[in-house]
Amino acid sequence: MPAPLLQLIDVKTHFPVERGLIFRRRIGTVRAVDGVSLTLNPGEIVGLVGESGCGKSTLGRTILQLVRPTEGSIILGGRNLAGLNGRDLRKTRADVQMIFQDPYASLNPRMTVFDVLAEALLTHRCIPKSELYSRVSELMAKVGLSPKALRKYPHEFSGGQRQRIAIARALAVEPKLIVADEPVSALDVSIQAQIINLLGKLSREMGLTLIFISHDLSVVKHISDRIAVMYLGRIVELGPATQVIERPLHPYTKSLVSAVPIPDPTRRRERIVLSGDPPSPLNPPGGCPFHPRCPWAIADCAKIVPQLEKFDSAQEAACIRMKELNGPAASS
Amino acid sequence: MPFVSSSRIARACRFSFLLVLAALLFPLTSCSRRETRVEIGIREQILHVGNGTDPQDLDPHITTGEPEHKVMMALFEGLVTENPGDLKPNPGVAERWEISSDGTVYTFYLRTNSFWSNGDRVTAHDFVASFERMLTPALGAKYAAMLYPLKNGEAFNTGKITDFSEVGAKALDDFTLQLTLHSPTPYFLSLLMHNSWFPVHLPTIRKHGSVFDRANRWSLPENFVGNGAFRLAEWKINSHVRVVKNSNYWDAANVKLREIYFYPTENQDAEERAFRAGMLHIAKDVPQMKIEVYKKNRPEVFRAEPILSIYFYRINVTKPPLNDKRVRKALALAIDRDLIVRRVTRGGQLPALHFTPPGISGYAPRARISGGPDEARRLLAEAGFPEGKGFPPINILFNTHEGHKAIAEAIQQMWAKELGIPVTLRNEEWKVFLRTTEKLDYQIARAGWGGDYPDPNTFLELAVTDNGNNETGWSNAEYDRLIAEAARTANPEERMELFQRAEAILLDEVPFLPIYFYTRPTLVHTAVRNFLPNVLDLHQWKHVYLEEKK
Amino acid sequence: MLLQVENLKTSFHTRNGIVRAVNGVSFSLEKGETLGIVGESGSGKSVTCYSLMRLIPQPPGKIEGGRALFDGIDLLNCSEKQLQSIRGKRISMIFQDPMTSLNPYMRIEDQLVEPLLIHEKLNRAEAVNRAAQALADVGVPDARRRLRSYPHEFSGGMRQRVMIAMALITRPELLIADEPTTALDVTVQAQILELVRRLQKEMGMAVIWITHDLGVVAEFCQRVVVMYAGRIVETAPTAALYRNPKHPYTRALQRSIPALQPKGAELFTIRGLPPDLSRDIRGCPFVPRCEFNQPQCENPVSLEPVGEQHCSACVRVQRKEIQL
Amino acid sequence: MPLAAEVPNLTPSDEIVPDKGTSLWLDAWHRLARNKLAVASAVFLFLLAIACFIGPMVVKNTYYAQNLELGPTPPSASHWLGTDKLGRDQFARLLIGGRVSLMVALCATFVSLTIGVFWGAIAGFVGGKLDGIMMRIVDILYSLPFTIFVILLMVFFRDLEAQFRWLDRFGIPFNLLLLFGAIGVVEWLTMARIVRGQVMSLRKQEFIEAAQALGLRRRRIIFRHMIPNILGPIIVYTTLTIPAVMLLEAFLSFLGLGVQPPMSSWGLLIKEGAEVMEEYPWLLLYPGAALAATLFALNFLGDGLRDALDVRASKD
Amino acid sequence: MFRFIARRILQFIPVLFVIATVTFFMLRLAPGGPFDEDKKIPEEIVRKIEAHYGLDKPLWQQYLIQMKNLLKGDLGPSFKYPKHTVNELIAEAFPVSLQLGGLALLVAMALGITSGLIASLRPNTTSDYVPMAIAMLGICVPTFVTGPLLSNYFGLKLGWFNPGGWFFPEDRVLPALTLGFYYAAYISRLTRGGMLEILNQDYIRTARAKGASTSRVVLRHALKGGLLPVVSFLGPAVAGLLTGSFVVESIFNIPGLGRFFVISAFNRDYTMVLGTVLFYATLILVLNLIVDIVLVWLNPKLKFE
Repeated sequence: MPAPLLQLIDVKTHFPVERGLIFRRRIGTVRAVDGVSLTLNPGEIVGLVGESGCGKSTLGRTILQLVRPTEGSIILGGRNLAGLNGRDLRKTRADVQMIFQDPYASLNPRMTVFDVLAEALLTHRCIPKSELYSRVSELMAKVGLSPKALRKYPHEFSGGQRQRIAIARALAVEPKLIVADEPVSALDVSIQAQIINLLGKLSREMGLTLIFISHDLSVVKHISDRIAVMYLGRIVELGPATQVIERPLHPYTKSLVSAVPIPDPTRRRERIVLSGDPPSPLNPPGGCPFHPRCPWAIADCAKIVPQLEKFDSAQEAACIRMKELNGPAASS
Repeated sequence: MPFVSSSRIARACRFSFLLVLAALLFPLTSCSRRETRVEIGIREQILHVGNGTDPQDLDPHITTGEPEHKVMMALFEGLVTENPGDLKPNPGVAERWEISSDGTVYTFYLRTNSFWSNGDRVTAHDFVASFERMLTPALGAKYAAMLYPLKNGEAFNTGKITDFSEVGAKALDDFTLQLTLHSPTPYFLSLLMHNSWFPVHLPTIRKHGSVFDRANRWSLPENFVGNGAFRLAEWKINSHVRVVKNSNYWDAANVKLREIYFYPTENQDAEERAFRAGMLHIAKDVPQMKIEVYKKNRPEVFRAEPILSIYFYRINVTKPPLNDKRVRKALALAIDRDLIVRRVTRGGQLPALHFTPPGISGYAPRARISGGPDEARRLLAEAGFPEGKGFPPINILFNTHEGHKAIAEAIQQMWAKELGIPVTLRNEEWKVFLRTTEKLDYQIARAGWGGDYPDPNTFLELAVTDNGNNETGWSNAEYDRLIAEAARTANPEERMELFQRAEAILLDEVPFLPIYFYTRPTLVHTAVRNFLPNVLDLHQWKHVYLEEKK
Repeated sequence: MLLQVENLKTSFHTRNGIVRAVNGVSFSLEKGETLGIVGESGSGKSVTCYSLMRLIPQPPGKIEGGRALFDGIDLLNCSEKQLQSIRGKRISMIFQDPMTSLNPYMRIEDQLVEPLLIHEKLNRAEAVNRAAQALADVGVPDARRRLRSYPHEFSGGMRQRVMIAMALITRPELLIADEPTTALDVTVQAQILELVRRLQKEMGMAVIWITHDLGVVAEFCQRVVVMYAGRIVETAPTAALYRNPKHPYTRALQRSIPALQPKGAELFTIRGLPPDLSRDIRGCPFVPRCEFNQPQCENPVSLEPVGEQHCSACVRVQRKEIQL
Repeated sequence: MPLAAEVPNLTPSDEIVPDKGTSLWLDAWHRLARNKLAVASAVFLFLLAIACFIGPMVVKNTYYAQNLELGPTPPSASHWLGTDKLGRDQFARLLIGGRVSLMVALCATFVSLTIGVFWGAIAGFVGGKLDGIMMRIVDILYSLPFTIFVILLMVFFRDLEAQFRWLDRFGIPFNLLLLFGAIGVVEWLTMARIVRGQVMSLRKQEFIEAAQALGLRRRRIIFRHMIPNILGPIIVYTTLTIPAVMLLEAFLSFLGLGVQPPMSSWGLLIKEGAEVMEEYPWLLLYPGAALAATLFALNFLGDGLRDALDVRASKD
Repeated sequence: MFRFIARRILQFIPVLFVIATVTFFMLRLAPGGPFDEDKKIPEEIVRKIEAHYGLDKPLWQQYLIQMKNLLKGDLGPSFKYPKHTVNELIAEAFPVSLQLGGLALLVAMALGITSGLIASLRPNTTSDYVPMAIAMLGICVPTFVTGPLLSNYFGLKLGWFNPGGWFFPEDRVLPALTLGFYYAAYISRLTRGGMLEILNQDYIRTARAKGASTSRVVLRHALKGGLLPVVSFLGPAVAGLLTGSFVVESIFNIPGLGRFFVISAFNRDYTMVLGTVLFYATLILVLNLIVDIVLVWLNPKLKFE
């Protein structure tokens, strides 16, 4: 087992809701991320899935320190990012980069591709003038863009190409870890495939470690080594990608998987249709956060906060009825 | 691009747009061609007067301005009043008076039928008490100095004595008032017409607070008591003052006007428009550029009467090159005053070649600024600046005003052309300007002076060394002596001769550079009667009435 | 036949030329049928449906030609007034983004009752009752109270339910759904699909379901129209299309979906970019990206039957030169 | 501009680089050059500026030479735009007045751009308590009595005037500098508010987050990423305020701060013209037309500039 | 909402305090006192008057006294109008300014919104260009030009209105038009911009898909959102309508507060200036607060934070 690249230990990101006449009092807390522990090995791709509002994006931004965590440690390469102050933080920023969902919003519309990439290249390193151009071209080539397009503006590119630029920008600082927040959700099917291929290739060739946030289970399954399923700020299931999708342990994962339409009219799957929306993270229900919507919920679910438990060597879930529902038989 | 096909809405909007316009213009359907205020006024004997700035107060002991004075002339009556036209003293509250042979004791016999607007009789005691109030230091009356000719008036006002009985104002009985003067003051009767000599009704004042409190509210319409031909009915700040005929006035039978409205008209253009629209019978001022139009098209309403005021430049004589009287004289000679009054001010003003304005009976200055540009150039060369060479730039300071600016610009060009000297201009906001001139922090500064009473003294005493209004640094012992002697002289001819000599010195030294004598361009509706021109532009409203020409 | 669209052409007149967004589209729809229109962004699937309702912003958009007979009325050429009486009454629409498609400044109630007030001339109280009922029907709990809410107080899924309630409140004969689940979570998408299926069954209306998600089509639609570059390239019953696509584009699309591919394997990608629609495209628009292209593909093509109820616009398929 | 200068190495040695100088500004320049209306406006403004700065030295009538006997006359062959009430040539006065007004416009723009944009951007970007304090300062400055402030400014700096006499040689009296100062004090306030609002809405954009994730300094994020993206509203606001500023100058000159006669400015000419609009309408008409034409040109240029800087608009 | 308003009002206090302090000292620093006149008054008398108003005390004492009085809501006596207090003068003049400003606001909104709507419905056509060109003119033509123009034309030439004064209801029309026109120009531009943006929103399409007629779409669906920029502009605009009316008040001879303010500044009427400044500052703060409340009310997405 190599040393882990990233270790999240009980990370919590809470947003205070304040009110007050002069002195503001906290009247509530949005528990966007509420105690996530996760370990990433170098070169690994971990998929993060969940419904919107489950805190997966906040977790990604917390890892990047775009949002500072309320509690817990984010240890990257032996250094706890959560404790750094402004100057040190800026230096370590290069270690983690992010790819955003909306390729139309994540590039400054008034900077050419060259400017975008040159800025990224120059932020943390000194590159001689003479090399800059070739380095930028190199980056462009790496993500499959023609260096001829260097002087173009983002709006002159298609969504897929923009996402490539964003990837190139993330790669420019040679990060140890990339957080990709729904990088393909806004793209068309055919383009989506290109980006997925590109990320897979980069990960293989460069040994890139990737956190892949998505709500699309099939995409996550396709690209990830492991999958973490989040619900209301917590990881409720974690395991190897294929296993989690094909044999989900947690009732939430089960319903999630069953909800995905299969692009084949001949195959039908029994569907667990969940009622209602996820509860607000402002007032999460006690006990298991999923119990109000869970078809298998029992009285205890409302009382006991389940922790992640190993089911077998690789897969774990946070459900008190995990064993009961899945049983050893189900694990074959 | 909008998702809406727009023609219908556009039409609807256009419609509503028209609707709004129509709604806004609606009132006019009801009000076109109705009787104007002026027409109603003529029918009802209600006079509408544009009165310059808004009156600050209607307490005769507090105010100093002309607009206030004009309103108070309707509300109060002094011992003597102006004869319309020549301003000779006419009986007022005093039916007649006697002057002692040395000219220092005046005995006034008050009419017994003069009443306050509340019905109280006006007595000599009222006058004495009013003078006491005026002179009491605690009141802080700005024009208390107007009463300094009274014996011990100044001493009492400055706190040197505290017993008012030592002051030369005594009520011999209810209707006999004796005023003793510090020295013969030939223009004393004229002084009495000023509002600082007006009587006030002390019981009323006491009712509303301390007699010596500036903020005493007795002069508000609901409290007001006066003894004039009119009484105060309404005083809306910045809007109007309305006075109505006072039935308790002794001469009420001869007062024809029923009401007078005084409007503040700081904006001359607005005033002129109001006059044109039939909202004013009398517009106090005419915008410069409208004067010619009126002269040409409506001469019957336009008046430009000379008034006792002079427009001049003060010259700071303390610093070179203006400490040289040849330079000052050269500057004075190089101005084409005729051109200025004809083409710049355009209001029929008179070029000022001396300092005391014409129109004071018994005094016509002999001395003149004489000579032309050639003489000016000669003097300048003599002073060491042939053709203006080496002359440092001098600055004309004026207070912010279009008219002052135009004159300064014209003079700047004249000096540059005739004398070849560089002149810069600078304007300052009024209060800043006052401080700057006071500190002698200028070279040449615009000034104006209006006489308080028709006598040369009100002009010539300005240049006396310690006079607060000298403000030029100029000091001439002989001049000071002449003015002082004139004050002690009772014989009018002798006195005038002293003034002639003083004025000759003034014009030779030129600390004041006269430019023109003011006129008061006024618009007066043809129906206004007995509104006679005079040099102080003061009008006894009791004589005025309205009657349409047949 | 409920709706018959013939040779619909819509273009946008922009500064950079005329963009032919929809270029000769024809299809038809039976009563109660569910038709899926699939295509990537820019394929003209949404513009087609907006054209039917004449909701294209004009200018710059312009319906250049074609007919769309709905129950005997030509939607493209009838008067604005006639169209207004159909819109929201007989044909309703729901839109992709429930966040922006509801008026954020109006209460749900006011928006829900609007079709009733416009079309059925109900009084307010009755309309509100109907609205509450409709809201309950689409599974919004506590409907009466929530009527007083504003859109932003709802979650995305709930908002889409409101949209559906609003669209169906007049019991239309045709519902046009423009990617109504794209912006939603899978769990919510599943709920919405179930909901529409149920309501469709109850009301017997026809549905045109526009989507780019082949999964949704597979689950939901009876027949599919595949669009590319403003044209229909293939149309077939759902099962046939999935089992046996008859156009290289459909095939490529299918192969690029991760769900249908083995994990980790390189996904199939379509080379190149969609064509620039402001240029005149004479032949098959897919030619530059097609792996089977041949010079003959540059000639004009039309949608021809290639099987039972199965049409394709690929010349080579029509000539049976290739098997996909 | 710091925005472009902060990117070094824009001229790599490699000759394959297409179009080597391309930057946002150069690009905008090219796009602007294609906008006929904007170019025409720019040419107009340029010619106007040239005319105002060189014209007074060239035309045969001077702005100060009077002909009192002549007085106000309508346009004629010898006086193209007529004469004013002192018989001065209106055309020459319009030119010299334009010099002052254009300088005032330039100054106001400069001040509101530098202080206003900086202030608003910082307040909006940093947010929180600092934002509160900075915006309260703006509130306070809004409410202070401007007239008194101007009087103070004028009085306090009067003594310094002697030391700045040399400026007169360049046609910039010291008084004018004070005027710029006074205008500056008010001009940046609204701009700061607008910029703050824009920055706050921009702050949540993903590309700003991306810039943060790259570890860029705040200063760079503000100047390189935010400000270029809010140029549109800034430009539009600026073009709209310029006429207001020119008229404000007239008020200040009236108070004694600003140009001293016989110099003039468009604001003053309009003000004087308005007083005689019935008798001598040309004295109002021409300065008014000059101001209006300038405003229209500025507006077209502003719109053009906004479009040119909006890189996206070019392809629609 | 109550808390929001309460907190905002508490925030007024330091702002007003700073404004009062700065104004106080600025006034004292400005040359020229309230009792300076061109005919010099003896020094002793000036001192007496100053003593009456407490101006003889050391500056810091004057400041403390003034602040104490301000806390009590007493703005002090006017120096120019010795028989009136500043409170009375404001109470008398403000209703006039309020009426003028309110009517001008109506004019501005009516003209501005309708013309903006017309322009926005057919962008880049004549019905867009014409109102926008007029609006641009409206922005660059100062009130000291429009005022006399209207007064001359409607007042004198046509005789429809009095050219000035504030006595009859119809006297309000011309000043309100003069003052409103400038703001109408701004509102027109803002309306156009706002409407153009809203008319492109998805929910307008939704409304049309429901079969709503064009007028219904514009009036019920688009107007509320399209006018948001106008509403945010109204805060400063209303303040401007009430404070910036000096010129109009002077042209039409209206006894409003704007005239008081400017004249008192020139007169160095310390208490009056300070009083009006504070009054206006409060007004601006309150108006901004009201605008914020209206914005929240109009835009349900916003909350009182």
